[in-house]
Amino acid sequence: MQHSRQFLLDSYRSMATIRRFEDRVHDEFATGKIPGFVHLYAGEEASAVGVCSHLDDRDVIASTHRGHGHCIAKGCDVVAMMKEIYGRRDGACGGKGGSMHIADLSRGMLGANGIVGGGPPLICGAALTAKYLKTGGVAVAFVGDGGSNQGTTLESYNLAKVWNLPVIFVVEDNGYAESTASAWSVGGSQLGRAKGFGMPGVEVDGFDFFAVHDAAREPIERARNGGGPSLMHVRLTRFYGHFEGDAMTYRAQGEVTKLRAGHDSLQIFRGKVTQAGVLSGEDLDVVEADVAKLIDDAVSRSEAAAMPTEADLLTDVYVRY
Amino acid sequence: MQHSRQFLLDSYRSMATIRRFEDRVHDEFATGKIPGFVHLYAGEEASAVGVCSHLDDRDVIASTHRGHGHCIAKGCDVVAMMKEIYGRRDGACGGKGGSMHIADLSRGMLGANGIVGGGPPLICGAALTAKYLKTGGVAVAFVGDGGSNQGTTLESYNLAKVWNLPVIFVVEDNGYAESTASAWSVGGSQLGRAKGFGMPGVEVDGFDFFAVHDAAREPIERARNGGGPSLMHVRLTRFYGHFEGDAMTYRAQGEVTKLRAGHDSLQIFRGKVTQAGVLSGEDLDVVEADVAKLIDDAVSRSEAAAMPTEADLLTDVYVRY
Amino acid sequence: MAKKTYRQAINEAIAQEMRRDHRVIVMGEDNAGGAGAPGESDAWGGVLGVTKGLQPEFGPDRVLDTPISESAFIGAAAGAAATGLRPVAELMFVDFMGVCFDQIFNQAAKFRYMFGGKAVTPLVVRTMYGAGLRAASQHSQCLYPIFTHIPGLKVVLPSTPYEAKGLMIQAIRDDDPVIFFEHKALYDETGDVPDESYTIPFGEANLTREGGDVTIVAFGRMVGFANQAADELKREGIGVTVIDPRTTSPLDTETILDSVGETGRLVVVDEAHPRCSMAADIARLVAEEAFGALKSPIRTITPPHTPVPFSPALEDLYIPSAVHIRDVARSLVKA
Amino acid sequence: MAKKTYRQAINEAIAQEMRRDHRVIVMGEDNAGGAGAPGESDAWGGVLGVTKGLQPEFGPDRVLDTPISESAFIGAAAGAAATGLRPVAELMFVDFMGVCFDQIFNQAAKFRYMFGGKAVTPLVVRTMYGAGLRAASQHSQCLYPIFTHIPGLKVVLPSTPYEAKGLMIQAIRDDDPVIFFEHKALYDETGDVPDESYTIPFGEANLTREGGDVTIVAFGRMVGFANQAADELKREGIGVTVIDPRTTSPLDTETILDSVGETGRLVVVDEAHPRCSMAADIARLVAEEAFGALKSPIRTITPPHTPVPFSPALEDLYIPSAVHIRDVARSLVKA
Ligand SMILES: Cc1ncc(C[n+]2csc(CCOP(=O)(O)OP(=O)(O)O)c2C)c(N)n1
Ligand SMILES: Cc1ncc(C[n+]2csc(CCOP(=O)(O)OP(=O)(O)O)c2C)c(N)n1
Ligand SMILES: [Mg+2]
Ligand SMILES: [Mg+2]
Repeated sequence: MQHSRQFLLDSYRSMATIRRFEDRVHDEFATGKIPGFVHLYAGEEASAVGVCSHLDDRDVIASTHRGHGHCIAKGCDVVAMMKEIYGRRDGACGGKGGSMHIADLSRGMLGANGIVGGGPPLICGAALTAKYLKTGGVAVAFVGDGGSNQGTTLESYNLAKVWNLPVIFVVEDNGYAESTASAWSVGGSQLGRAKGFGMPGVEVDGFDFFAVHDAAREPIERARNGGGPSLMHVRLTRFYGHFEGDAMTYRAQGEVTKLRAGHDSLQIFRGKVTQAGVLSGEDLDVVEADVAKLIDDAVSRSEAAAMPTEADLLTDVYVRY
Repeated sequence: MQHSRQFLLDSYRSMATIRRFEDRVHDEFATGKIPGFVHLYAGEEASAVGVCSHLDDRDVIASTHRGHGHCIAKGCDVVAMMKEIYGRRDGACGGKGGSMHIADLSRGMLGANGIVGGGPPLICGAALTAKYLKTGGVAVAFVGDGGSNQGTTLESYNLAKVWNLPVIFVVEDNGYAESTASAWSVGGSQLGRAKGFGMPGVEVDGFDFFAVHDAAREPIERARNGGGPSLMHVRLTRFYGHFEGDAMTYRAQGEVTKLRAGHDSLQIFRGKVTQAGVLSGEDLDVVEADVAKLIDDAVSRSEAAAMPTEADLLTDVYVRY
Repeated sequence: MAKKTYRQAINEAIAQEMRRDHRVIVMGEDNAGGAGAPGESDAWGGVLGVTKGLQPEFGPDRVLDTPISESAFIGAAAGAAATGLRPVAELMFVDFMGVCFDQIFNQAAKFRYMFGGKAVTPLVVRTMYGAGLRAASQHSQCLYPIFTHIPGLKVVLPSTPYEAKGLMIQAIRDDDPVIFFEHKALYDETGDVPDESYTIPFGEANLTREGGDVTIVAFGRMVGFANQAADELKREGIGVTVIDPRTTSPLDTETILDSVGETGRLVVVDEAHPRCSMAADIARLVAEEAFGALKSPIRTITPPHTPVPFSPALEDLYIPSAVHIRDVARSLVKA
Repeated sequence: MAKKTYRQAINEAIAQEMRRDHRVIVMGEDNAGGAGAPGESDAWGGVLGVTKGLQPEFGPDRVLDTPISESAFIGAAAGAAATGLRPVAELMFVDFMGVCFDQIFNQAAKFRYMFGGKAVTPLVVRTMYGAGLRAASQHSQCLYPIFTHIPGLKVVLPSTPYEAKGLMIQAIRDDDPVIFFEHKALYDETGDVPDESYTIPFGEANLTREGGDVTIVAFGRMVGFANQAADELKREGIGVTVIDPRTTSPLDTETILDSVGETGRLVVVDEAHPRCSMAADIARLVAEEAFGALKSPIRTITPPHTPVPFSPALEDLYIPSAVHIRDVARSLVKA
């Protein structure tokens, strides 16, 4: 294992933060404290963190409706995120966006997106900016298996290819789009499509941080070096329902239990790093404890935070009108 | 050559009708008699006729902005078409549609379409009707190389595959979308895309009626027999500009002259059938003369036909309102 | 009469029409749910359960799940309608119109006209709209003014379970493309709904309250709020007529003009964005065609010109309220 | 002052801004033309030649041709705008909005709001609109009421070459997403256009004629028709004020209300479909906020509620005419 201790601790922290954040949102949603439509990323951590651990401030990502994990992996402020989900005035978006619209442009996070397939065109634009201004940045669009059937996504593959943009399309295939199986809804294959549009593609085990991280290296380097777009087909799962409230009757009996037991990205990470002897179980426990405090703090500060008021109703529509 | 004389005469008549129709519209447009945006199909005849010569009344096609050829190949009334292009009251669409919207549902012609990529979704619906009502019909979407980059087209590939619809996507690659080369605008390849979406694909010389006709047989039979969608990549050229008025400065010097000399689908047809001794040059001349009369007649009747009047302004919007 | 929810009323209407006419088919994302999945089929019955039970009864040939490809499947519904079927396609949230509007407004809506009156396109597009569920800017819009703007479309906005059933049956039997707007905050509302099949004709407004002092025209969920306002004002001695046009296209202009002719005062309540809205549309109608009857300025009540906010604190301020309607109507009469 | 066409004015505005700010880039189908083709580059300069000459001057990094993938490239323009560039993207005909509207109305328009005021999206979408070229139902629509409906967008409708240049420069410098509507029947119109750079602020109407008897508010190409009507009526002794709002969002309500305050009579001329239109929007404004000043019913002049017909015979009847405007305005004053 050629990774530094610090890199591994950071990566684990990022994954653990996502997991703890999502578990907690799940619990708080159940008590009725969190309003709206909430889609949780728990189970998919290795994808967001595996990819984003290559990225820096020059780089931009666009996310989906299931955006919390991508935000955390790209370095968004967790307290501001939680406040946003609670609809608070000092949330990441002033309470105006909510779970489906968390963004932080200063962190290169171009937004979660309530529209399936909304992100890929935008990320072509972020890539164009990087290319035009020669920042050396790359742009990553996360897309679901369901989103891979949206015309906006497919057009973006072609535009990125034709314009030779530094884009990586990360298709997070968690097996379902809402209740519909990706095995049913995706004609052909993700890699076949990449090839069809003239892009290199790679398939990867999305439960394994190291697999994702390794697989992402080449596409990202290629993009940085002017080699154009690539596609990653990441296979993974979500531990919760499509959104909070989904009874998941379309899944096999015991499917989630089995996946939690054998395909938990945090456990797999833990196993690998401790086995390699680079980090100890205690090292990781310390991270977990830290993260637990962070999330507790985020929730209690969110509950205490003020709601927006009538004075906020008309602002933020235009820069100037 | 295993084709019957009648089949060959019919096919040639259809191709010659398209050519003569388009040449004449070109001339009349130049005199200012024909209004609007007009896109001519001359040069591409073998594609429409090669495919449609497999089709019958159960079958439906959807066309593009360059629709005259598809209409004629599917059996639309030529006089009604010409009158429509002239904006006359008894035109195919009462003068309301014009060149870009000629349709005849009774002939399985679901319309030319002013929207690039407009047809493929519609044709999935026509295919669904055929499948659901078990008519044995198939549905064909003609798409340009430019239209092959439209998300609506790409989504339709997937939908046709997932629903296992009797669709044939015929990508007519004439090398240009307006002034933009397909070699530039199409990332990957048409056949690679077909494969990427899980469809069989075939590439074919679109100057040769027999090549197109032969290549279309299998996809159409497969579709009729419940085997799902296919894609044909037909390589051909247009003899005129993108639309009437296009100076074509983006084309190579002498490009069209060369293509007219060596890649004229009518000449190629003529060569093959006379060489095979199935039809004589005189047989074909008779057809040409017939067609010339038909088109002359269509133009003179169109010029004489009445324009719509104020009484027509508010009709045909709804069945009932 | 049986009490049913708005959701049940819509489901029942579709089921009854499917029994009656085998050309009626249903399609949309997760409209049954569970396609290709290892668990239960009919797992969702639509994201909020409206089409639940249809696939078990009518089978997968008539209740089709789709990939997330709105252009392709809404377009397919249009193409199927033009070739002989009567599809009921779901655009899950109307907010998603932006990825497939072409197939609705340039294709389905214009076939008949562009083809010289020779096409018939009996397409129903069901879609969810409206604020109130803390669903934020991309899942809370109304947007029916956009569809109303388009010649060739019919636009339906049921305000109660009763209207939902009768208008849905009419929509399915109608030979023109119909956009059927279901307010997501109304799905659990209950009301009297006959078990038997019935239709409510398009272009016929419903007077939900009658009174002589002021006319309120309200759409969709706003009808209930207008009724509340009217009931309060009645107790104060102010007579309010509440008009629910039920369809914005066609629009029952006569009923509106007649009522304003009697009351001389008009309030329009529209949950859509204010600019080029139905509020403006009705104001135009009356200012042009019943001007002489008007005793006071027309008043329109809409949300502000902003996207729909997420935070409950803001969303509650954003949506027009019964209190605000009451106050505006009262102020007109008392002026 | 130099005479220039509307087309030249727009071209010059873009070129001057590109010289001034290297972040300004241009993209669209065939905006240069000839990409990958064996013949001339800059072969088209846009389908009607508006961007001709830009690529030779600014190079292919700043003037990008695109595949026919409006969602992808309009979305890319939005994404580029949000990350530091100032793109001018062309949606060739506004009729094509249906394949890419999501990227405009749910993405670009809402970034700033959804992200709590932290995004800046200086995007210009240029688009052609309007009837008169016998381009039929899918290439002749106006549709600006749809964009005006959407909070977060600004909507610009230049009526002359002079406005076209000044409004385009403003649009490019503006920090919000702007939809810039170019009437295809105006491209060859000429007018005085200064060579130097200038801006026309948004939300400031222009009074093209002044008179005390009746106010005509007109948009885009209709402004010229309204001017003709006003000139004829002037000869008859009827004083007409013609207001060209120049932008529908923001809208200069004050100028309209002030003028109606003086004349007491309003005619609105809108080439868009009549329902939920700008005609309705202005009628709403005045019926609500200047009711007391009105001496007669508001009159709106629009095409009928039908798609745009192809046949010249029908299209000429379809488009509002100067004669009709004159007659309606006169009838109001003479009533
Ligand atoms: C254009 C559009 N269509 C439909 C939806 C409704 N919707 C939200 S999430 C979702 C499923 C997405 O599936 P996938 O892309 O696989 O992402 P996952 O939820 O599995 O992460 C659907 C259909 C939407 N938000 N936008
Ligand atoms: C959605 C949409 N975008 C753009 C256009 C403008 N347009 C009309 S035809 C055309 C080129 C089409 O090229 P292709 O598909 O190759 O067909 P061809 O003209 O070569 O037959 C374009 C860009 C349109 N009509 N619709
Ligand atoms: Mg998924
Ligand atoms: Mg082409």
